Order: sequence, then structure tokens, then C-alpha cells
Amino acid sequence: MNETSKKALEGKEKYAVVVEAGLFHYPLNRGEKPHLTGNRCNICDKRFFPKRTGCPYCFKDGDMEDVELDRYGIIYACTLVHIPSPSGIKAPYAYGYVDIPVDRIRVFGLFTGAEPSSFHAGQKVELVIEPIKTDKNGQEVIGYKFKPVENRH
Amino acid sequence: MNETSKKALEGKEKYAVVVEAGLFHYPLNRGEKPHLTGNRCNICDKRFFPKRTGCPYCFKDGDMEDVELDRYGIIYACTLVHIPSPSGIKAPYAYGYVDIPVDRIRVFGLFTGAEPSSFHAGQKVELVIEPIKTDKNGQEVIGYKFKPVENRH
Amino acid sequence: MRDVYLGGVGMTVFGKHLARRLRDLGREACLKAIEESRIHPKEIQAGYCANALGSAIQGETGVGQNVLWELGINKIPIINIENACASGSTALREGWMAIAGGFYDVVLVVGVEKAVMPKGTMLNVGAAELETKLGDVFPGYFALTAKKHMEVYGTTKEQLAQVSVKNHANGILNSYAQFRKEFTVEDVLNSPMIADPITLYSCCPNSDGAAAVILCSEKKAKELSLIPVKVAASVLTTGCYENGADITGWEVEKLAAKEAYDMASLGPEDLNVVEVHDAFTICEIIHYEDLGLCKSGEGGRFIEKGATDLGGLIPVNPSGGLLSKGHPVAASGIAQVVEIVWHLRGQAGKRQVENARIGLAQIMGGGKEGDTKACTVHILVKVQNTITLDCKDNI
Amino acid sequence: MRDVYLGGVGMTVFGKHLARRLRDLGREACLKAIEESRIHPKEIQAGYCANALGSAIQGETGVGQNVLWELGINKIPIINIENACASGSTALREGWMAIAGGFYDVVLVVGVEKAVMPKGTMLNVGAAELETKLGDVFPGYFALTAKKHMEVYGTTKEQLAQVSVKNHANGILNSYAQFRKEFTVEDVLNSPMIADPITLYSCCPNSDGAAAVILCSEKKAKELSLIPVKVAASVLTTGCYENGADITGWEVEKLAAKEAYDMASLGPEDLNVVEVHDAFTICEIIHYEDLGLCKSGEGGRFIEKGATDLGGLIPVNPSGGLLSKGHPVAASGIAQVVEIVWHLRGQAGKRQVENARIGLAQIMGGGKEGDTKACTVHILVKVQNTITLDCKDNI
Ligand SMILES: [Zn+2]
Ligand SMILES: [Zn+2]
Repeated sequence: MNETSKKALEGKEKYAVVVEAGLFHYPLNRGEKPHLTGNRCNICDKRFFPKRTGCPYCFKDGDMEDVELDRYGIIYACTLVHIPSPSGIKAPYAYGYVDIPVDRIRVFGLFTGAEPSSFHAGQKVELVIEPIKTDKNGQEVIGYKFKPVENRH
Repeated sequence: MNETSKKALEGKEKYAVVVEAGLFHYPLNRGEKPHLTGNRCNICDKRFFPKRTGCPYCFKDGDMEDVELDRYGIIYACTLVHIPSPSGIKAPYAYGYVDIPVDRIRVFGLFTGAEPSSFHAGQKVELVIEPIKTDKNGQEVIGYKFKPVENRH
Repeated sequence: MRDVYLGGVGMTVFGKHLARRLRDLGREACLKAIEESRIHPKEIQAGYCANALGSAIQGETGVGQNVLWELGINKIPIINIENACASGSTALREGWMAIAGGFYDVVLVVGVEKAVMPKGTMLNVGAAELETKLGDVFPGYFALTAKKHMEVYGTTKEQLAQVSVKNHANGILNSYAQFRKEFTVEDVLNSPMIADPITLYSCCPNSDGAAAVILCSEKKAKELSLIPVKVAASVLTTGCYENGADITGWEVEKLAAKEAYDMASLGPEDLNVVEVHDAFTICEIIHYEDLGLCKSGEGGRFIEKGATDLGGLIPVNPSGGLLSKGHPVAASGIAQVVEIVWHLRGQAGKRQVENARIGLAQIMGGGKEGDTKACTVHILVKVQNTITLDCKDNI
Repeated sequence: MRDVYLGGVGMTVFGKHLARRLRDLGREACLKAIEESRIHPKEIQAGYCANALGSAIQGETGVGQNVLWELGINKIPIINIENACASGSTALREGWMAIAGGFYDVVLVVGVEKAVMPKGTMLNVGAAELETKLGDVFPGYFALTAKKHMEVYGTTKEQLAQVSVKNHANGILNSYAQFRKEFTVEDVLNSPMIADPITLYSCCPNSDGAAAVILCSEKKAKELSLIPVKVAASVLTTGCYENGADITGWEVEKLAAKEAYDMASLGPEDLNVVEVHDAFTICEIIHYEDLGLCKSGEGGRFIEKGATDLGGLIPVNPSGGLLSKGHPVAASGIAQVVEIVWHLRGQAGKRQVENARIGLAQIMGGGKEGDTKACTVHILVKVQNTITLDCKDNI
């Protein structure tokens, strides 16, 4: 953060930064749901997250198109980490791979909560946008996480 | 610097650190002169500064012996630098190569002062021990420099 | 393509070497390799140096030149190589190519690392990757692999722990190892949890150290008073990066192993001694499977029945592996080969695998998209055993 | 040893690419080289990637794998190489060996760097060296060389400045160059003094950028619709580190040049176009001498009489050199070769050296004990000029 933007913040509320630009759509309107933004190859229809410059299978430029990924996935594998990450995430925290059947893609992501019993392979999860850490300037960093889908029976 | 040594320093005078251990002898007694400490190979008599673990020419271990280098040298080449160094030396500063005839060795070193006219190749210089910079903790870092030998005629 | 032989080999003790520089550690390992070869350093025609973290941790680049000039070696090509945990073995392969391709007769390959981090600091390699920003850490990535292997194949946490128990038992016999301490399955399971199911004693340590080998042509090898050991295969391959791939094994490792076996005209059943990349306990179990030492999914039961113990069907990591010997990143791949050479030459002391004639070393590194950036497999073969020499044990 | 040919070549514009990652820059350069070759990325059998500062500045290692997977290239050997400013040319030589030694028919070599430092930061590479601790900086080291050359040979500061004037004039003709601006001798001399006698415009800038080439066997080269350019010599050597050596020239460069000329069975008088490592003006003058373009001590007068201008006796740095084109450290050595290839193929546009048939590229880097850690010399030769193809200019 440069001096000008530091000054602009003085005495004001903290504002949030995102972990990486262009990863997700954050809902501003009530009722709207968040989603991850990936892209797809118009030749082979394969989807990518995060977005790629070109499709590694078709090797063509200019044939990639942004897509909203489906919000629901199934945990492929998960773990609970008990050490803080060098990138600044406080222990304990849970993460893993989530398969998104609609888009035939597997994504890496953090999970909400940090209970050993909360997550297991095969579990249905949904996307949420949440703070994942606090950066060196004390600002919240917004990322995405997966949380268990409530069982409704 | 760890917490213990930080505490030990609180309220006391700054004390000096050396730029690298074992480079030079700093005179504590009046009248004693400083000198650089190099080493020599007992097989081929070649001298090294800074000290080497083994002689690169004879390729034998255990045949190196510390030597006091002669305090007087002749400037081989010199320059005046107008940008601060990443290692923390303030601009402008002068440095160059000094040939020490007695030891048949060329050493790299800073020069005292920073006047363009002060130093030239072929000039006779002598070794002095002086602060060369201030480190991140505000402590003086002691190194060695060469200064012109006074012309006595 | 010409045959390539091992000359002298050497390594430093692995562990914490706070007061020693990269060049000092590298020098020691090289000196041992040179002295065992009984050659003069000036006979070395090219140098390959592996170092992965020097630029990030020590602010030092061009490490190869710094190490070799400590030995008085100058005016030859020196190449610095990085491939994460496979840095050393990649340098070895480049050195192998330089001789196999007919460019040189004597090449020095050295791997050196100071990976013990200054107190209170954490290495943030891969900081640019999304996974890293989201908190991915090495033990966590391998924890996912372990969880899946347990789920799919019924591998147990006790079987995982047995890898650490075996390797620490081996390490006690190796004076070069960082941790020479016996562990029980309970010790491993009760050590602090790092990333479920990976506990502290399921992880290799960060270490400082160096390892070096001399490689030479057949003609030059005949001049050396050493039992001839030949490089029968040298393979390097990068990952597949296939989204949605099965993570209970590494396709890239299976590919590398197949290519190596084909190159050597050998199979897993021919091996007498193996060193694998046991950065975490689960890794060794999967390597058993990927290298074909046992069937897919059988790795857990394979260690449980003692197949990979010293004296077992196929001893794996007799050196103690990374878990006990330590892991100075870029040195590890070369140290594995040093260990294999000692076994093939009958110099491995108390941990000697009897009559070892064929050995394999595998290492991989660099996480990317759930895959690995570099995987190497080397197969070494003792060519004959007719020369009797004064080989001193390396215990 | 087999002959090695150049396939397609490519590079990014050199300059500031703040928003682009190493892999994006590398991808662009590789894509150009691949597309000019009209091959599919999957035909590439091995990849060599040079990067010198990624670990220190971007916290990124394994850059080669990151770049190549952007192109969908996986499951092949990828090797990451560092040799300071000679990183790119060292990678090129390793790629050359891989084909000359008969291991592969198609190899990709890429150099990529983001050397533009974040505002307010300074790179402290070599922090462990005593000279660095004592304040040694690159322009200062070359200032000593310049001062000695002036003292011994009467080289003038105006002659030094003319190197910058010539290279900036050439750079105006090169759309890949970072600084496309004309300078007079007065402009160079009156720019801020950095280290006497080196002024700001006597120094090359830090730059971001990438360059890539495809190397291939003779058989594969014949399949490509490209004017055949052969690698006639590829030489790498490390410094002498002789204490007390004459610093008005580099013994290591003279050695490398002699070896290259011998390998190519050519001499300096046979060259039509040359690219040298003009990190600072004095360097180019010394390279004239060390490469035998003129006699020792005559470098200053050689440029003064216009011998190395476009249209002169032997044009040097028609690309604009590092001074004007920019210096993305590990990309520079490959970009030099790209430039030479363009001249030999008649694709260099307004800066084309007419009828260029033989070209040489020289680069060196990594200061150590007043010497250089790595120096490379490559000689490229156009094999025939009978095929007429739709070559587009690279202006
Ligand atoms: Zn596609
Ligand atoms: Zn000696």
C-alpha cells in the first residue's frame, strides 16, 4: 500500500482486500449468491479455475470465455491443518479439494470452521465469500470458502 | 539481535559490530597498529584475504596459516560511487583495489573520504579501522578502509 | 550414447550447520568425492551444482562457482540447477547427459542446501500461487493424499507411522543422519498433529548439508580404483497437471519408473536396494506402488509385513530416508545416489544390504496443481564384483 | 556430436511489465518460437528455462514448469538453470548439448525475468560476499575496469559514451527495445554520475521480459520452413579468479572466444554481426578486444572510428544491446541469439546487417573476486541461402 492510499484510510474504517483479483463474484444485492469465476475453452468445453490464458489441451489463443462456476460441490479430500501458514492463515484451519459436478472441475479451497468432525470426503458443500486472514496492515483479506450444505430432512 | 542482548543494551551506549568476523586486528593498546588478517599456504606461500579454507592452487587441507598483512599498499584502481549500496553504505563513497607489495596480494577495500581528487591509481595508502555504516538497529558497523599516506617532504 | 560410471562419492553429515556456508558444505562433499576418486580437481571438466533455496534464504546465487572455487576449480563450465526437491537428481541427470553425450569424461555433480530457517522466519516459496495464498502447506497437501489413500485402500495410520519407525531405525545405523533416535508407532502417532493425519514425526526435517558424486566415462572409470557402478537409467519428467486426477498415486512417477525400467532393461523385481523421497510417511507408501514394488493400494500392507525393512524383500531407505537422515533440499537427490553406491560397493556398514547389485533412487518435488513439477528415477548397477579393494565402511 | 539447428525464435518487448507474471512473459516468447516453427507444443521433448531472480524477487521457483504448462506442455523433462546474466545462454548450451548428444530432436529454451524492482526496494544478491558488505555494486566494479582501461590504454570517456550513443541509435530501430531514444555523447556524459566514470546512461536498465528459441536436430530442421541456421559453437566457462590479474580484459572471455572459434573453425574476421554483453559501456569496448574484433587496448578507438556501427566493419549490438533494449537478466542471453538469428535470416528490418551469414553472441555474469562466474560464446552460421520463404521482418 502506498503513502497516498494509507493516508486516505486514516481514521476511517478498515476496508477489505481480496486474496487475488478476479477469482469470484461477491454479491452486493440481497438474495444474490456468490460464485467463483473460471473460464472455459470454446473448443473442448473444459473449464478452468483460476482462469487460464489459453487452453492447455487445444493450444489456441482467443477461445477462452469466462464462466460462473456452480456454487455446489462434493468434497474429494480434506484435511485440518494445525500450523499457521506462511501466507498468514491462523491455525487450525481446514482445506481440501472440492469437485464441482456441474462444471466437471476440481477446485482447491478453504473450508469454514475447523472441527475435525465437520468435513469428510463425499460431503456436499456450498461456496461462501468470507474473510480468510488479516494482512500485515491489519486489513481483512477476503477469499472464498466452502461450508457444509445443511441437511434438510 | 535477540531479546536478551537487546535488553542488555537498553540505556547503555551503542556498541560496535564488525562487518565480518576475523577480518582484521583492531588495536586496543596505544601505539599498536591495525592490520588485516589473511592466511597463507605453507606449500606455495601464496597469501589470501579474506582467509580461505584451503589453497586453490595446491589443493591440500591443513596447510594454511594465519598471517598479518602489511599495512601499506598501492592503489591499483579506484572509483567514487554516488549511489547508496544495498548493504547500507551511504553515498558518496570511494573504494577500489589495493596491491600490498609485501604480501604480493590485492585486496578490495573502502577508502576514507569521498573527494574525487583524493585517490588515484599508484597512490600509497595505509590501513585504518573505521565505522563504515550504521546497521538497521542503529549500531555502527566497524570495517577497514584505506587512507592516503601523508606526504612528508 | 556412452555408458556413464560413478567415480567417488561423498556427503556431509546432514543436520544443522549454522556456522558453515553453502560453499563450505559443498566443498566438504566434493572433496570426499574427489579424494575417493583419487583424481586431481583439475581433471574435472564440468561442474553441475544443485541448490534450491540459496537465493531466497542466504541471498546467494551462482552457488556452484562458489563451491568449486573453494576446491581451486576454475575455467570450466559450471551450471547451477534448480528443480525443487529434485534439484540434485536433475543436476545428476544433466551431468549424466554431458558424459553420455560424449562431451566430457569427468564431471562433478554436487547438491548443497542450508534449509534450516533462521528462528522465527518461514519460507514462503510459491508465494505467487493461489493455493499458497489460500493456506496450502506441504504437510497439508500430503495429508490430502494420505486421507484419500486411507479412504480408497484402507491404509491405516499405524501403517503410515511404520514408515517413520522403519526409517528412524535405519538412521540409527547411519552416522550421516540428522535424527538417530528410535521411534515406536505410538511415538509417531502421539507426536503433535500437523495436518490430519500427518503428525510431526511423519514429516522430514529441514536440514543443512551437501552431497557430491563424480561421474565418468567408461575409459576414465577403468583408471579409478573403485568397484564399477554404472548409471543404467536416468529419467526426469514433469507433472501431468490433469485436473480431477486420482491423488492416491502419481501418474508422473509411474511414467518415470516405466521409462527407467525400459532404459535399464530391468524391472522392479530385479532391484536389491531402493531410496525414495519420504518427505512425509504417506509418500514412501505411494512410491512403493508407483515404482511397482507392490500393487496399487497395497503399500500400507507392504510395509506392515516388513517387506521394505533391512533384511526384508526389498529394503527401502536403508539410509534412514529423508525422515531420519534429513532433507537439505537440493542435496537429497544426490545423497540417495551416494547411499545406493555405498550398498553396491559393499561400503554401507551395519546397514549394508547383502549382495546388492542393482539399486534405484527416486525423488520428486515442486507442488503445482496437485501434481509435482519434477520427478526423477535413477537406476544404478554394479557391473562386476571381481576387483577386491580397500573399501572403507560408511557407517 | 550432432549438428544443432535453430527452429523458431521469439521474444517479448523488453521493459516494465508490472501486471504480467513470469509465466505470462515466458508463454508469449515460447508461443512465438513455437508458432514460427509451425510445430505443436507436444512435439517438444525437453525444456530448459533460465531465470535468475524469481526466487529472490517474486518468491517463485520452478519457473520453467510454470511457463511450459501455460502452453500445455507436461510430462517432459524441464530443467531450471541459473548462471547470473549468463543464465539464458547457459540454458541454451544445455539445450544444445541435449540435441548434439543425441538425446532429443526438439528442445525449447526460454529465459524469463522480472528484474524491475518494486519501488523502494533494492536487490541484495551476493549479500554473503565480503565485497558486497563493503559496498561493492555492479557499476562500481565496472567503473574500476573503466578507470584502469583509461589509464593503461588512453581510452576516453567520450569513447565510452559512444557505446551508449551507438546502441541507443540501434535501439530506435528495434520495436522490442525498452528505451528508443537518441542520445548524444554529451547526453551520456551529463547524465547523473553513478560510479566515476560510469554515468546513468552508461548503465543498462533493469527490465522485465522473455526470449525463447526452439533447437532441433538436422533431421527435424529440414522439416521446418525456416532458413537453416546452425549452432557452430557453444561455449561456457567460469572465471579464473586469479588474485592480482589485469582487469583491463577478461581472461575467461578470451578463453571462451578461442574455444568457440576453434569449435566453429572460424575467426573474428569471419563474423558479420555480433551481440555482446554491454551491461555498462566499458564492457562492450573490452568485449571487442577479448573477442578479437580489434587488438587489446584498441577498443575505444575501434568504436570512435565507427567500426561497430550498423554499416561499419563489424556491427555490434544492432539490437540496441542491453543499454537500449533492456536487461531482463536471464532472458538477455537468449534474446541476443534471437537477434543474431533474425539477421542471418534477413528478418531484422531497418537494422538488418546486409548479407549476414555468421554471427556471434557473448554474455557473462556473476561477479566474484574481480572476475566473472560464467561467460558464454555462441557462434551461429546460416547454412545456405537458397530457400526463399515468407520471412516477416522483426522491427
Ligand atoms: Zn480446449
Ligand atoms: Zn598453495
